Amino acid sequence: MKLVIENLNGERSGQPIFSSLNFSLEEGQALVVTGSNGSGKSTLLRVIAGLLNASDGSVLLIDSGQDEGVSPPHEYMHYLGHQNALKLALSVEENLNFWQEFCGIPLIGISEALVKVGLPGIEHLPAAYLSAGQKRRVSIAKLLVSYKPIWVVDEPTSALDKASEVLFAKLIEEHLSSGGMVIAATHQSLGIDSDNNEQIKTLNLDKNRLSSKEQLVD
Amino acid sequence: MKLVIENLNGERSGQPIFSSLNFSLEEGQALVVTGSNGSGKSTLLRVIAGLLNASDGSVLLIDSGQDEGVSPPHEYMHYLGHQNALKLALSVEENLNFWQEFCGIPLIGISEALVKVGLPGIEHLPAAYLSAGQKRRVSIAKLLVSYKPIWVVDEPTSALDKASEVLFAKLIEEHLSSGGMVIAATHQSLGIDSDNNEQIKTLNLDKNRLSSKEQLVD
Amino acid sequence: MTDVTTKSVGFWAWFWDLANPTRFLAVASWLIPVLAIITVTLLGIGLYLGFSAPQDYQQGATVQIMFIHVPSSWIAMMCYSVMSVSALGSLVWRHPLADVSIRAAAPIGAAFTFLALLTGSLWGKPMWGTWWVWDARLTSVLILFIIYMGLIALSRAIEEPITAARSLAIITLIGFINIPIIKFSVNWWNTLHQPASVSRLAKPAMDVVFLYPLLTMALAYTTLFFTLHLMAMRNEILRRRIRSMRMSAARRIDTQSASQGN
Amino acid sequence: MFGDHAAFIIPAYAVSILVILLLIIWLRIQYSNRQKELLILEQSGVKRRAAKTQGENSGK
Amino acid sequence: MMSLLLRDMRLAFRVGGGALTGILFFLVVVTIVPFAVGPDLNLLSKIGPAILWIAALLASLLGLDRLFQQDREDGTLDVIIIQSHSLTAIVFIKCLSHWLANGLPLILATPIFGLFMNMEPLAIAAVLATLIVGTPAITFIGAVGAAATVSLPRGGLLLAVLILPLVIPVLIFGVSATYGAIQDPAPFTSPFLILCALTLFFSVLGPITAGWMLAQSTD
Amino acid sequence: MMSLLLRDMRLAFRVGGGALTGILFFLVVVTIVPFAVGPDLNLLSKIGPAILWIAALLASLLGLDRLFQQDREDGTLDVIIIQSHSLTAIVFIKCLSHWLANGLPLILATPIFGLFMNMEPLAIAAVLATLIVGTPAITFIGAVGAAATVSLPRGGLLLAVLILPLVIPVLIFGVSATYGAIQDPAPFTSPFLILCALTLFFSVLGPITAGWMLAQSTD
Ligand code: HEM
Ligand SMILES: Nc1ncnc2c1ncn2[C@@H]1O[C@H](COP(=O)(O)OP(=O)(O)OP(=O)(O)O)[C@@H](O)[C@H]1O
Ligand SMILES: Nc1ncnc2c1ncn2[C@@H]1O[C@H](COP(=O)(O)OP(=O)(O)OP(=O)(O)O)[C@@H](O)[C@H]1O
Ligand SMILES: [Mg+2]
Ligand SMILES: [Mg+2]
Repeated sequence: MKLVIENLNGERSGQPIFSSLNFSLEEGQALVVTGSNGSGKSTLLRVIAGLLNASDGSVLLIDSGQDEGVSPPHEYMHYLGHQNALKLALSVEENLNFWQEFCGIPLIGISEALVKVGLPGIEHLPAAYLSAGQKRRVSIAKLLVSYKPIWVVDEPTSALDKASEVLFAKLIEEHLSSGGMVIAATHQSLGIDSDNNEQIKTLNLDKNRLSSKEQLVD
Repeated sequence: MKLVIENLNGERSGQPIFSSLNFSLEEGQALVVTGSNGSGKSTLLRVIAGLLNASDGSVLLIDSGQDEGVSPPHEYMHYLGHQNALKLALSVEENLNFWQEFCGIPLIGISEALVKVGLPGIEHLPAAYLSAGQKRRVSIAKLLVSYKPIWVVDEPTSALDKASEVLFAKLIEEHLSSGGMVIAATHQSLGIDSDNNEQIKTLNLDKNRLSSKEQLVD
Repeated sequence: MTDVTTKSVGFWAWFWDLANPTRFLAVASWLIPVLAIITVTLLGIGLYLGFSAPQDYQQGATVQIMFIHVPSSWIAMMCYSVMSVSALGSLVWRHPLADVSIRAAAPIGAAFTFLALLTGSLWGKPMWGTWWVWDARLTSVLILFIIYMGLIALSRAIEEPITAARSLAIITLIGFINIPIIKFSVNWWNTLHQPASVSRLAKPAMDVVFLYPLLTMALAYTTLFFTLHLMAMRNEILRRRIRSMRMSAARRIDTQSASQGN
Repeated sequence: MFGDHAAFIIPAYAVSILVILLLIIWLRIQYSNRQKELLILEQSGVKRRAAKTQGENSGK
Repeated sequence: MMSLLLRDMRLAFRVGGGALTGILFFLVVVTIVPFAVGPDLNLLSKIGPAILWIAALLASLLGLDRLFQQDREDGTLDVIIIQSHSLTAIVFIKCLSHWLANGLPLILATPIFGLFMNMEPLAIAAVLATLIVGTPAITFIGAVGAAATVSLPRGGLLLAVLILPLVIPVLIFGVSATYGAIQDPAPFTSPFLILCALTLFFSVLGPITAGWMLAQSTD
Repeated sequence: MMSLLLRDMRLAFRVGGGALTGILFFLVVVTIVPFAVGPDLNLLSKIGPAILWIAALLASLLGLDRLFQQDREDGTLDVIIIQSHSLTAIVFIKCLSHWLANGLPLILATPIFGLFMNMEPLAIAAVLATLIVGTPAITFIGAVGAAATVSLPRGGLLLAVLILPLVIPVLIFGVSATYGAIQDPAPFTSPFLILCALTLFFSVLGPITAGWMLAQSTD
């Protein structure tokens, strides 16, 4: 599987935000999008996830062996935005259960996922009772309970403490090493660059061009 | 002016979160509250701001010269929580204007404040059109447009880029040097420890005890 | 004089002691069976007396409905009074059992109000020729029912016990104005419904063949109410205990994992 | 026994008994559910707070 | 899909917005009418069907504007849009669960309210039938308004303006079918059939339009 | 305080659909009732005042549940609570702006609807007067319900149920003052004065209670 982005242009209410982006991600590769506030990270992620229309260009997901893109690519993605997409009135378990069933392809159990994000045993708490960082961690657990090859995550580590950041970096590495792809917008480093250098590309939107430690398919 | 916190205990729906906190802040001093997710930082800040009842203990603001506490202390505070308290349907200017008038004691003009947070010229945009970090910066501008001696800020730098973090650190220093006080909960350093060492106390809630680089009133 | 005060101090001390849930559960565990036995006995006597009563010359056999209609109506009002006193206790004295009491009583009160409405309607059809009229007594009981349901919905909707307690107590107190309206509506407005004929202290305007079974049934319903209320309070206390155990479990694990992480 | 009013008296008694019985059953079921949950919690090693005397449902 | 239905219904029943309160609200409206028009049983039984229809309309409109808004505010809508093949189906399911949780319990309680209004059994049956057939149309129409509100940050006013001309025909045919069943000269079958047709029509058109608007709404 | 009033009104006209939704709902009710009661103009003008009062009552309840909720969700309520001496004053101002934006336009539209209902000029004037005096009371009472349900995602219906026992007296006196003005034996002045008294009473008690509850609601 391969995600190919060709000549992508994004705009917000008529204003061009980024233009002519070209890159591609193979299985096991990650793209880290950086840039100052308002540089268009979230806009790019939303265009890739199909939540905003590109003003030009295309996002293609190409299955190995096939020639044409799978359509629509966003059905193969998990999207985690600035919001957590949790219902505060429901318990943590009910929330995760819903997302597991709704997204299909269940992967691991709810309690197992909660252990992985460092919150074992909170299944029965209503989501309203969690602290900001705990909520964020539950919404990360959402990515784990059902399988999608591509994770599109927008500042996933906001509100997380140091220990959880490390946990999350490990989760991303696991996902990559199992053949997934990750596109992350972030202000902090994700804490994985050093280990897995080859596979991490970075895109700085302030310069609106692609720079990476390895050569890119362009 | 002096903020004295004596034997403060906080709870969430019957569960004790922290107990017997004692510290005091003089003019020009700041308290940085750290701790892992769910350790009770937000709870502490909300108790100090009078949004939650303490289960025991007291928060006193003592005016220089006087003996008794000014009451209620929270009228001397700006509170910036996890939420931005902006109305998305109104423009940035309308939002800030409202807060300036509502809080009283106007300090600097709206456009001046926006320059200070690095967003000059966005007065007329509806708040809905801002990126996550830009919204946060507007809500920081809220602290600047009217004067309150004490700032109680909960993860103020979440969603901010590196440059804005530096800007914000400068704003805090200015506020401190003009005799204000700051209580901040944060996972990252605020970027001011090194410069202004003596005046910054830290409180790690994971250990639920006060540790500081200078000796504390206890 | 002194005797009385020490006694009442003793009572208050005991009453506050009940605030300890463990103590309350212990008391409830023997009080509930005792009350249940008394209730069954009284119900047996009341039903026997009731069914052996002669037919009323005016109302015929439908007077039988009175033996369940009037007690249900009384309990419906008494239950609300209990809740209002509890609401005061919660707001003024902050007695911890008071919130529990309000929340536990609401469904029971709703059930008895429903029975009052239903038996009243079943009595009204033969007596007045219609199931329902919009007279003051009937309407105010209907409003009582709505208030009960509203309180139930509110207490279910707010999960957090402390916030829920405040709202519940206030709204309960607001709704209390309805109780005197129910009680005195028949005197204030000229309506179809029967004015008080039992509770006129000096001389009840009712024959003893009807009065005795009615009073016995009323007593039985009262003990029934308290039995049910105690059971419901016990459930509510356990529910809160479980809730706080779950929360502390979550927190404990959380702090553990945090300290491991560091 | 009830004359021509049986159609009203019998439903009145029947529904009263039914509602009260349902109430009792509902309370019993709640009770045993709570007991079961407590048992599970205690088996999984959760203990109640030491400060039992203050009461976990204190109205503060 | 099923999971969405279940979750929405669970939310409706959990937070006190659902069945119970819908019925209660109905009861409130029915209770205050005699206070206003007076306890004249004849008059009440005459305007009864209209009151019941208005109360049902109101109860189904209340809360409808938040059909998508809450999901949007907490980020759920984004994920739902990404994960699903067809937004039309999503809207349809959401309407269905809204109707099941808010409309249906209320309709099932109509007979009791009919007794309060001193209505004939026939009139009660007629109201019941027309409500069951008619109220889904209101939900489907409302969904379009709700989607419009979500997509336009300043579209609140639009909701009402948009759906009003569509809702009024439903109401008119509903009420006139009811009276057709009771009063002799007026026909029952034809307005009732038109009502069915309206519901079918909007159950297709509503979700398609609303789904399309939702897809445009993300920003 | 003034700034809060202005901001709330601005928001109401900008996003809320406040003003217009109320009027539109009013319009729906007034359109439907003639269908229900048939072309009997006499009956229509007889129940006209009652219908207008019910419609106004329901319309003023429409958006009331969101009085504090939105402010709570975006964090505004926290800051408002911290910054203000008196929550009572805050609640009062918020009620006032809600009434100005939602209640008043609707009342000003009454004369037109009165004509639809075939009402006499005198009756229309009476409805107008009693509505102006009476509807603020409903808003103030509703504020208590809104504060009680502030943390509930869909408090709307519940709100209406909770405040019912307080709203009914307002309705009773409002309607009876109106009929007092039209029909001869019935008095106008005394129910009208009681209505004024109710409004004054609730304009004090409502904000105090609601303010107290809001202060308790933060978590
Ligand atoms: C749905 C209809 C009815 C409702 C909601 C209703 C409600 C009540 C209430 C609340 C009471 C207690 C009042 C008090 O203690 O002051 C009561 C008492 C009573 N009701 Fe009804 N009632 C209804 C129909 C009827 C009918 C049809 C009859 C008989 C013709 C009836 C006969 C009585 C009698 C005899 C009492 C006892 C009065 C006394 O001695 O204090 N009720 N009812
Ligand atoms: N509204 C609430 N009701 C009940 N319990 C809560 C509530 N909010 C938080 N808690 C609990 O209180 C504890 C402290 O939460 P708090 O929000 O103060 O943490 P925090 O230090 O701010 O964490 P974070 O870094 O994630 O923001 C947590 O264990 C949380 O589960
Ligand atoms: N809903 C919107 N409507 C119109 N313009 C918008 C909208 N959201 C964002 N913008 C504008 O688009 C630009 C890019 O915003 P975007 O949210 O993509 O930034 P970002 O890189 O994610 O910033 P941050 O780091 O603050 O999250 C910004 O200049 C912003 O003003
Ligand atoms: Mg962003
Ligand atoms: Mg926090």
